[in-house]
Amino acid sequence: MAFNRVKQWTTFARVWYLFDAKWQDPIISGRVLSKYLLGKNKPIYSVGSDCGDYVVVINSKEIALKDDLWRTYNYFHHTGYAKGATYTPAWEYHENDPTRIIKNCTKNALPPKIYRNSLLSRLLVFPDDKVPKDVIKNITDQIQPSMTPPKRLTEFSEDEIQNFPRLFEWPKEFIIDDLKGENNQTVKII
Amino acid sequence: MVHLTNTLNRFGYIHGPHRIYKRMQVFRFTWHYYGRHRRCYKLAVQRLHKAWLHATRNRKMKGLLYKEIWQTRIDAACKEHGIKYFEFTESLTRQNIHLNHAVLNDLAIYEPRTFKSLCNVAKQHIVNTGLYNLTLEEPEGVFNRSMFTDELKQ
Amino acid sequence: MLQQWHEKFKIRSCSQNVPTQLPESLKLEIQTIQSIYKEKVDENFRMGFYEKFIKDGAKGFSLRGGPFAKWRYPANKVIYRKRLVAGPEPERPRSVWSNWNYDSEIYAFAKRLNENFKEGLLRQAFIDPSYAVSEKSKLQDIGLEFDISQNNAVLAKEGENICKNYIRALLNFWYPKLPTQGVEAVVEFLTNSQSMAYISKNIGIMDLVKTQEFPVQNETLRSTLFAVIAALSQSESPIRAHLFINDFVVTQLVGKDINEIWRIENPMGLLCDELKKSGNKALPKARLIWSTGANTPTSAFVVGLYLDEKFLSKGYGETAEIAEEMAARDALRRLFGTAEENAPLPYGEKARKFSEMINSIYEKFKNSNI
Amino acid sequence: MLKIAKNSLKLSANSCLNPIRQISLSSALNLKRIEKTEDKTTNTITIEGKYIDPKETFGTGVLDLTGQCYQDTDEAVRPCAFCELEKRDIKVQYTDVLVLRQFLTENGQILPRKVSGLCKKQQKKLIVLTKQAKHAGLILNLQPTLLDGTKPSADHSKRFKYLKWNTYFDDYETMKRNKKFL
Repeated sequence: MAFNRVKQWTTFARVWYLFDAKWQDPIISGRVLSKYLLGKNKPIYSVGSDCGDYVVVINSKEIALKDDLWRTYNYFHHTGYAKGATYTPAWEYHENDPTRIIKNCTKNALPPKIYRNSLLSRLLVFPDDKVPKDVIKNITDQIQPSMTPPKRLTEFSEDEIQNFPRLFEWPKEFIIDDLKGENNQTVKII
Repeated sequence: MVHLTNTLNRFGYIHGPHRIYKRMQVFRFTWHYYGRHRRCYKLAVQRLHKAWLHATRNRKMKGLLYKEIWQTRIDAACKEHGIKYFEFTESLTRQNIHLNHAVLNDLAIYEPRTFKSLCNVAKQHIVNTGLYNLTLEEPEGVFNRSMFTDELKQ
Repeated sequence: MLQQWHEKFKIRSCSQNVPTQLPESLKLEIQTIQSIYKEKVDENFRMGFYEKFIKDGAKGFSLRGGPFAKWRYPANKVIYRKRLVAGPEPERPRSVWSNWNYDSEIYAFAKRLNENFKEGLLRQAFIDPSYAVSEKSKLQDIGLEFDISQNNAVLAKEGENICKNYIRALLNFWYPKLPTQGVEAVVEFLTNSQSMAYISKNIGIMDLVKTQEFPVQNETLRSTLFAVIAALSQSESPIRAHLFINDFVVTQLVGKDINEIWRIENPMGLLCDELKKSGNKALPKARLIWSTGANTPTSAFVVGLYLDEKFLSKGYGETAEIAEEMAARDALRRLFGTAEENAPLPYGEKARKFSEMINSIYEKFKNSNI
Repeated sequence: MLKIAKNSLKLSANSCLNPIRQISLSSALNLKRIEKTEDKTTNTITIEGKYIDPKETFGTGVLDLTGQCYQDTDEAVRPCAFCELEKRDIKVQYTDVLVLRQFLTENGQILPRKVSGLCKKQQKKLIVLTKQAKHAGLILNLQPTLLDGTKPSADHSKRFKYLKWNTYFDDYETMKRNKKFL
């Protein structure tokens, strides 16, 4: 039945997803990506059938960690020999290889089963936008980012800043220089 | 050493069916076990009873396992239409649409359009009654397959 | 020693397609082995329990005891080994058994099908031309006469006509847009020897038909079924024959897809002709709707066909070409009304309602063909 | 990003019906700066306080957030900007950089309450928000000049080890509920 053969082929085809990890928390996005790798985003999901998808993560250099985790969160590794324990803080871990944090988070989110490594092989992570051409050709869909990236003050244009309404009125007859700090600098408000 | 069994046995010979038939009843169930558990009666019968033990327990668990699989599938299907599993089932039950998970699961797989209309029904109900605050519209900057495919409208 | 013999028969003993007539060489071989088999036992060769059992027979064991008696288990093992050695039963015609009465079987055949045939016509339908010839030569030796014309050749031809025309009418009614090429494909599929033989075997024609050769070939089964249909339409009324065809022959379409039966070679070409025929000038344009994993071996493409910016059909496939071809087939499917969403053919009670209309169309086909 | 301009300011619950002016039109020339000008010919240095037009330094007119209740009291009690916003359920977060900027000096120092007119509770919130914004690297151009007079670069990738990478925080209310502060 050519129609059924082809229809079945497409339903079970592996879909390639793109995920922009800019300003996304790796832990939360790890849980989301693991769903796609397992194939839990498809109504035809079943545990045995390997109906997972491919996920291509870009901008993994610009992931965002909560509060002060870059400094406080440590990645533990032990060589097995005496004094082999090492604690690398998250920022150093990220500096060594920007793709490892998000890979580690998806690994933790996946069930600790034998097929986990084969699933992880379907996760391609790139530190920035530069993705090889043949990978781009495969991508067909996008995973919705959960966090909207904030804008820095430097990224705002001049007139945007000017047009923004002011929230308070200066006190009457106030001399701006009274704001001088103790060490007598002149305080300029831009 | 004196072999007494033959002498004693002459009078007390037990007539009855061959011992093999009782054992074949067991081997019927253990033909696919591993190694001697498949052939030797003493081991086979132990493994068989343990298997039956598991069977009775799993008979109850089977319902739960199916419910779990159905939940993930319905959740996946709902997410494609922008609604979560919990909101979907909650609003269906409140609208007195008593479709159980088995039926919803089949609809999700084999009748995608029916399931889509069911999702719309649920969404409309949620919006009307203000059950949950649904983020219905697509976030900007995300385009997906449904934006391209032109379904045949007939 | 025994292992070696068992090896020799392993292929034969458990393979399905056992040759019904044992070839001469093999038959000879079995006799020799059975004879050796016996000698071994006479030499009082310590062969294991069942050899001793054959030599002594059931002596020493009381034959009492029900199905599970102690002696029965080894006995069963012995019988099993003998069956292995002897091989399966050869195939024989049903009429060889003693409880076979041809007249009652003919009567039962009619009653089974819940039809009332004319006796003579039905008997004639079951006589194959090859049988008539051989019967004539046999009876001539004894001096009796046997007229050749008593065979079902004429009936078979007429039955074939009725059957084919009725199916054409049926398809014309249910799938008006299906072109004649498609109708012919389906008719050929329904009335080819393979499916007709399947039907006649299951109605019991294979045992009733009088032919010279055994086992009965599909061709003869097909012609006898046509003959039976013709006999039915002559003895009762053509409408009964139509209902018979509808219930037995056309039901082979259940679960089958007409687009699969009618294999179109060049779907895009056919599609363009159909569109040109139906009047619009524009040619369908193929557009890639979406594709995933284009560079990977498990790639999937979805191509849509658009007729001046209006969606026509959608096709899937591993490569863009396959997807485009499937899209063309899908478009054809939708044009001819045999698409997925169309209801299948009704049978049984539902089909009865439409039988008059179909019969009227049948008249048209009957006149045109003869 | 806070969308004040977009969502319409609803009438606060307790106010009666007369309309409130959204934006004050006339700019009150009430801010002064000390100007020192030397005049070589007459060999005199004049020091005088000159009015600054707030518009060219601080942007468009001030949002009139005064609720109705303030109108009747005679002495002008300045409204607390953040409290008024919360009444219109607009909760300021650390990512609302254009709002925070108004309460900071060019060196990134927080304006005192007598200037910004915030109440004590909101001022504390403002302190926390500015810390978060600075830590997240959203307001890098508001940094004090170094001793050698140069301004630290506003580029986040040149920052110190762990500050280089992006960080984010929960919104202020959940952090307060969870008793987590920077």
